[in-house]
Amino acid sequence: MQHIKTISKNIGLAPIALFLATDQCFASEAAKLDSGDTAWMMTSTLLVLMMTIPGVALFYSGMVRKKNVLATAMQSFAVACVMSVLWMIVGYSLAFTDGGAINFFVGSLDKVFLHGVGVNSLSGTIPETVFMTFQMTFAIITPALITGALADRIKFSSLLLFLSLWMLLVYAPITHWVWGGGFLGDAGVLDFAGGTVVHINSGIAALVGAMVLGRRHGYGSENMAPHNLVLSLIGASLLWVGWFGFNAGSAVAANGSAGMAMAVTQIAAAAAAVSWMIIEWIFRGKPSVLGIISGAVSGLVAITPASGFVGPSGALMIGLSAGITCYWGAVVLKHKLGYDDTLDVFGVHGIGGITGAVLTGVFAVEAIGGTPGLLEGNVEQVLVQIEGIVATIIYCAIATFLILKIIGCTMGLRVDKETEIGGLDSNLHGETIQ
Amino acid sequence: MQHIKTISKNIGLAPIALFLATDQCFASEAAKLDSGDTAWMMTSTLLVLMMTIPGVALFYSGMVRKKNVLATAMQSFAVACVMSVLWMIVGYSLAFTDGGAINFFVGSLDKVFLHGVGVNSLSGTIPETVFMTFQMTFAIITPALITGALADRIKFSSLLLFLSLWMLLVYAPITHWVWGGGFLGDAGVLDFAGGTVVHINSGIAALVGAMVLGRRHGYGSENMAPHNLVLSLIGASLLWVGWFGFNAGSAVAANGSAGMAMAVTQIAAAAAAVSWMIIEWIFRGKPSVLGIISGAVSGLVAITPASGFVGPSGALMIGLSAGITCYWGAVVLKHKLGYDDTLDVFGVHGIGGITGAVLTGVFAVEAIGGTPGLLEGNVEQVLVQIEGIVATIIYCAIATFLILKIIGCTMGLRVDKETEIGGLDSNLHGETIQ
Amino acid sequence: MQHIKTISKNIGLAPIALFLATDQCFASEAAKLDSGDTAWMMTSTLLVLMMTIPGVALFYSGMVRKKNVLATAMQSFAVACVMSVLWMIVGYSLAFTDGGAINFFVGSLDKVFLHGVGVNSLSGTIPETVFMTFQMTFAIITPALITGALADRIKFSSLLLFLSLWMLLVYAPITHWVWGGGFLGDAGVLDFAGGTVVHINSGIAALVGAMVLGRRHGYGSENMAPHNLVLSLIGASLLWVGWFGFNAGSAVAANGSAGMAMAVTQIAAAAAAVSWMIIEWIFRGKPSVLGIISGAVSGLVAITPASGFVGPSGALMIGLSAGITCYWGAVVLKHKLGYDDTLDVFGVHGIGGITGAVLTGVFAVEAIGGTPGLLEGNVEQVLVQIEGIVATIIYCAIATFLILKIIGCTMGLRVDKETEIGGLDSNLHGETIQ
Amino acid sequence: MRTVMAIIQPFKLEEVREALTSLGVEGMTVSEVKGYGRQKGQAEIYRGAEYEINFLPKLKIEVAVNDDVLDSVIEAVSKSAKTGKIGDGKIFVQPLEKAIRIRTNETDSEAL
Amino acid sequence: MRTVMAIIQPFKLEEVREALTSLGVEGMTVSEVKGYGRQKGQAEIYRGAEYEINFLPKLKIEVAVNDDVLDSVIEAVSKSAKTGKIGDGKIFVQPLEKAIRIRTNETDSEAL
Amino acid sequence: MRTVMAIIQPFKLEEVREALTSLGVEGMTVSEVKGYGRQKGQAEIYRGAEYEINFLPKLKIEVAVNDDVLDSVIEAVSKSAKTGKIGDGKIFVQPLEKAIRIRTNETDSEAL
Ligand SMILES: Nc1ncnc2c1ncn2[C@@H]1O[C@H](COP(=O)(O)OP(=O)(O)O)[C@@H](O)[C@H]1O
Ligand SMILES: Nc1ncnc2c1ncn2[C@@H]1O[C@H](COP(=O)(O)OP(=O)(O)O)[C@@H](O)[C@H]1O
Ligand SMILES: Nc1ncnc2c1ncn2[C@@H]1O[C@H](COP(=O)(O)OP(=O)(O)O)[C@@H](O)[C@H]1O
Repeated sequence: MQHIKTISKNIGLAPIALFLATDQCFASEAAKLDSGDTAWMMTSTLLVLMMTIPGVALFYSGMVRKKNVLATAMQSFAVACVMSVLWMIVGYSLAFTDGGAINFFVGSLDKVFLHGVGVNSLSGTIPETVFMTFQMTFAIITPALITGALADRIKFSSLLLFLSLWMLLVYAPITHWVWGGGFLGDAGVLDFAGGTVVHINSGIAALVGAMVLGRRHGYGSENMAPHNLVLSLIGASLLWVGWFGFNAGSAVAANGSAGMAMAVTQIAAAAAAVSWMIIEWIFRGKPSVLGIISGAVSGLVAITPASGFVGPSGALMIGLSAGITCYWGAVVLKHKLGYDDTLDVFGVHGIGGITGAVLTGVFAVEAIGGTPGLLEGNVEQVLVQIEGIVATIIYCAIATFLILKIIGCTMGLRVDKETEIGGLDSNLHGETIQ
Repeated sequence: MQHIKTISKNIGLAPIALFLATDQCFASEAAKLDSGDTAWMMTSTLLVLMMTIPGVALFYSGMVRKKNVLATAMQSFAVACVMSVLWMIVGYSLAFTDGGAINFFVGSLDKVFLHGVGVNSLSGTIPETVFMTFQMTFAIITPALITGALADRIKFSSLLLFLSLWMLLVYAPITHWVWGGGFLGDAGVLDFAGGTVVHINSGIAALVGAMVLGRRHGYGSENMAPHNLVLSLIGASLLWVGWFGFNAGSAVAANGSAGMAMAVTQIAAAAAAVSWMIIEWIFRGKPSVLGIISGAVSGLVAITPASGFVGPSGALMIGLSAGITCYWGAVVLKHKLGYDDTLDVFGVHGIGGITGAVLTGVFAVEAIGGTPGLLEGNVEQVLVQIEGIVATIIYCAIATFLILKIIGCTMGLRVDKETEIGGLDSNLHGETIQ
Repeated sequence: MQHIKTISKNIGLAPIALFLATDQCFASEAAKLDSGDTAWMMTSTLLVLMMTIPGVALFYSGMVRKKNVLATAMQSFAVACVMSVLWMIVGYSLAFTDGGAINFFVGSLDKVFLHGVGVNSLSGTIPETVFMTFQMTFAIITPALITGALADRIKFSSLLLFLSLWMLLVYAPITHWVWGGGFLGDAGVLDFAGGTVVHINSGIAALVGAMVLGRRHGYGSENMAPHNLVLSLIGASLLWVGWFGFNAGSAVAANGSAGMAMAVTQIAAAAAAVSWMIIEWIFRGKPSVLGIISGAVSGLVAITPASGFVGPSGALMIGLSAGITCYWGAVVLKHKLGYDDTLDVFGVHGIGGITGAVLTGVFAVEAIGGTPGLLEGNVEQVLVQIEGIVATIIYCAIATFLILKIIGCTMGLRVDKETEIGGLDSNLHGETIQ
Repeated sequence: MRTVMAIIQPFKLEEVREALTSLGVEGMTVSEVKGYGRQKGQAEIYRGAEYEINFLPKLKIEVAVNDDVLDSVIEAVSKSAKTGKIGDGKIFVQPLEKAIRIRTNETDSEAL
Repeated sequence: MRTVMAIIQPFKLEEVREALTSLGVEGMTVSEVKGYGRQKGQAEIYRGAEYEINFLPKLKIEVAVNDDVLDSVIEAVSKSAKTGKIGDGKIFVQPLEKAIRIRTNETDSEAL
Repeated sequence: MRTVMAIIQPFKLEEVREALTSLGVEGMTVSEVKGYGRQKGQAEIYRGAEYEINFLPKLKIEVAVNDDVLDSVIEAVSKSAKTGKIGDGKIFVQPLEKAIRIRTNETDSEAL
């Protein structure tokens, strides 16, 4: 997604916001469709969709108890459907058009209902339809990730309303900040594929959500161990496989940058899985499936912002670190602070996203992504990265809190106790698994 | 698959039937391999295979009772294997060669055993081997879809024989009619990716099959609710993801047309899922997993013929409509008419296919696919679409009925009552799930 | 992977080992990135990763008893992580650099930690990062396959150590022999995608492992039937779908050779599944899910070395043969010889790999892959193929045996009896499925 | 009072339940069990090896009844569960000393 | 000695277990069962057709006890399992003639 | 007649079944249960939190027998199920008043 940068570098164009707004008016030299890039970006798009359905749906539903399996899977699936419609209607326009006077913050309504996105509109070397759909899949997975923190107790109707508002009021603006022409992109924040936009964002929303919602009944005393980690392992595997679309797809081309993004993604994921496994082996006495898959996802999260900027060795370090910080987030920090983040969305995506955003500033290699990092003497980049983190945390936390409180006061957020104990599957959806 | 049209438009060639028959004889200017198109079409091919195994296999086997899970999954898998072999031997030749005097109806035997399909044969800008395999995956999924109507009671041997004959005698000719140079393509029927060829066709065959076979024991009194909808949700998700290969792959290139097909596919699927969910929420009181995934598939079915011809707003309307008509087909119509279409193949693929075929004629946009629809003043297109629907229904219904009756009279169609009650898994395959 | 050959043919370059070693020093005419080839190779890379996670993980974990499900899935997942790290650190360098004086046997340490693999390094027409990651996925799946023979009784720690050593000491050298500039490639052994390197290699290691480890408690008396073949069917399907990346990806381009590899892969897999199903129907009385999926994998294994060299009819013959030989391997031979190869890794991958390697020499078509086979009068090719088989078997068997014995004498290989009877899931990983 | 415990073929449950409710029996408890007896399962063949299936799936029904309806309950179960083939199952009658309805603390015949 | 068999709501297990252990009962055996009774399940609607759910998930607890604690055990179960809503379940008491601890061959009250 | 109900370790089933058949006992019914007793499960650790596992998987075997073989049945079960470790389980003997074979209506000892 760092194509603002890459495109700028290659063809000297103004930020993509402007670019997109004008690409239908004149056929610039640069704007020629490349079938290889298009093939890769269509593939990347469907990979990122696969990350949510069935990826996140399985990753999460395998971790809950048997009475909430279908409800949990349904949340991801329904979120995918609702966000697609909203993105087509207004989300894409808010994130990826020029907002004029308020462009530092959000785009305009110029492309509501995809107005003007035609069969020949290009976005760089690929059809704009593909770019729009690729971005749609990001607007799907980010809210879908949040559901993990609210699992086992949120009302389905409230969840859909919450995440719809959240996508439009939190996700779309922050995307605009970083990739759509807004102030964080201008400030030079490096976020190749969404460490800030997707992971810190969803992680913070998850933390706020878990705290506003309160703990599950029986939390701390009842055994709430995952009912079937085979499902979660399938989910984690599809997340991993799909993440190549996420990261290498964010090059918006099938080129050397995409190739390096793919390699570092693989290395970081594997390294984080190994480091989590080892720590768990030491402290818990046994390596677990839950542990190794959580580790892999941690590595994938942490390499996300870095994937176009670092090399293999940086990726190895980022991965090893993320396995440790996220283990600490999910296993130590959570118990210390006492909130009930059901499936550790904050522990993995929040902590992992922050780890990755900071380390991108440390390990960035000029020869790879055009920007040097701390290790190459560019101290400032780390500060810019922290600026991006802090801005996102503040805005996301406040906005999420307000949306949840408003819904909580009107239609309510939690199911009643009997529904929670009896299980969401039969009570909310009238279905159970056998 | 509307590549006849697209290719014609781009390079002014005669229909592909002729094109394919001659492409090895002279190297035309146009016939140059494009690596990007080839990359996308190989990807599309494996995606459509993935739609059947494990897609349809899971979608269906999650919906049956625990005693028939393996048998149901096995049906899709075995169909995939048998159809591949038959397609290679004779199916491809029947569908995609020039049939001479009977070309309006079916092709010839010129390419049996893929005779003449060499490593350098091209089909447009891609290797003919890829085009042949891409088409093979369509010849796999269409019969596999039919199995859903016959589930829980058909003999495995009879099923394989029935679908083998059906693929050669019904699917191959109808494919030829629309894409191979036959009379429906000539008549101007719009079917980008197989609304008629795949979905109406399989839906009608399913309806006939369900009626010939009769209802399951206990139908209407016993609770036959799905045993594990997580499997079906994985299946539906993989169908969705794979459908980009189906629809955007039918552009037979990685271009703007493919990109638009991808975008409208995503929009229609999501819209149909949302509309089914809302209706069910209203009428049943609870939104279900079975409902939302059925809705998504309905939207995918309905956008199939339209995917190269309509824009985002048309896709939104087609999706919303399909969610409603297919809900009606699966939930209302079936009970009114009293047939036992086990997994609602007719309700979703038949009704959805008809909805999509008609609405393609309504929402087609000239600027996108070259043909205007009703909304752009081309009243006639709707009539042409209906011609395609009616021809398919009549031929498919009669031929399917005859094949089934002949098998029924000779080797029998249904398992005996004890096998049906005891379950197909242990009785037909000697295996059970724990 | 026969890109040595293909590239040589196209651009007249020396073997890729040399090519890779120098491609950063001068920009040769030929060394231009092709976006379509790159798109396809990135797709292929993630497909081959998907073959292991979740492919092999599910294929295997569905076949074991309920008490060992998670442990089995975890083995594949952990192997994927550990091998990735090792490949990045040293494996790639050992396999794909010029080893100087010992180049016939193994490469050098020139590229440890991927030293020198930059964002602009090319390997043919694709980034070297992509080639390296593609090869990494082969170095993942090969050890992962071996786990199937050791399932239900090996210690997790010993397994990881064994496979780490095995990958570095057995897999990397043999890969170098065939594709990295070593003696088997020089001798003219045809192995397009890894019939020898991956399948014979893992099959022999599996056989040795099963014999060194000894039989499971209760083997032969207790019913050890698969607990849930739906998982295995998903796994087999994803293996099949991913195998297009494996075979057509081994063309290292999106071209006619890749297209033909795709077609023959599909045909052979389907044919082998059908032939296994028929034999089982005859001898066991019922066709089983376990049978048909084993058959499909057999066909995929056997076509692997042949996929760039044979045509559709050759593929049909190879598939039909592999279904028979592997059935015999898994069902007859194993019982005769009495070893306990838990999930028939030798029966399917060993026997299937040998079948394929020999038949490649029989059915190779000069017009397709540049080398004629026995049927075209080239008797010698079969002998060359057998040379490759024998060399691999001897080296792999001895080295595997030694590694296992050393581990067995130091840290031990098997869990204790109580752990084995109680199940690996709870005892080794502290988790169970419900 | 007596406890009637019946081991039946799984697919007979609905018939047995209907036979019992038509007698006015308003409660029963059912569990899934595995039965070993004269009826032998089909041998399972897996990868060429054959395994005897000794334990077959059955349902166990437990009904607490008053002594006056005991005989008619036995007869009802017996008739409705019968197929005449080996493996139909058994009915066992055991003494029951006390029954309590948890919700109301009613005891004995009022609790049934 | 007596066998106390209680059919309870699944989510009451922990409370019942605690009530029993606080009485000094150190062992019990629990099984998952389906109960038919006055409590009716929500009708399940599937593809527009409605099915009555007759059998609801319950747990069966079996505890072998000495006669001297029988009454307090009954009371403990009864109190801890009660919600006051239909479907709370039943307690059945049956005679127990002999109990043996397999490990030690201890019998009767020493075996409990 | 008596009903012998034994709670055993799951992996002992085959041994117990063989011991019983060698006595001529031709039928039995087995269910999966969870046992609470002196034997404690390993604590499960999940995401850093530790949970005690109170209920462990056991099998319950029910065999209806004639009084003359009662003692040998008890002994057979007791011997074959023993490992000598905590958690081996219990044997409970209850009176059985009547037994009926559904298929034939044979009663009592003929029904066993
Ligand atoms: N002595 C017994 N004690 C307990 N259960 C028994 C006994 N004998 C048979 N059963 C149960 O009854 C079922 C049916 O018995 P079986 O001998 O197979 O057929 P039938 O009842 O027709 O003689 C068995 O599967 C088992 O569950
Ligand atoms: N006569 C009976 N014999 C055996 N079990 C019974 C009997 N009556 C009820 N039960 C069990 O008790 C449970 C609760 O009974 P129900 O009538 O629903 O509510 P309540 O106990 O509040 O009257 C039932 O689900 C069933 O498992
Ligand atoms: N009083 C009891 N009533 C019913 N079942 C019991 C009782 N005590 C023990 N059990 C069953 O016996 C099993 C073994 O008991 P436990 O105390 O763990 O070991 P041991 O039998 O060696 O003393 C328990 O898991 C439980 O199922």
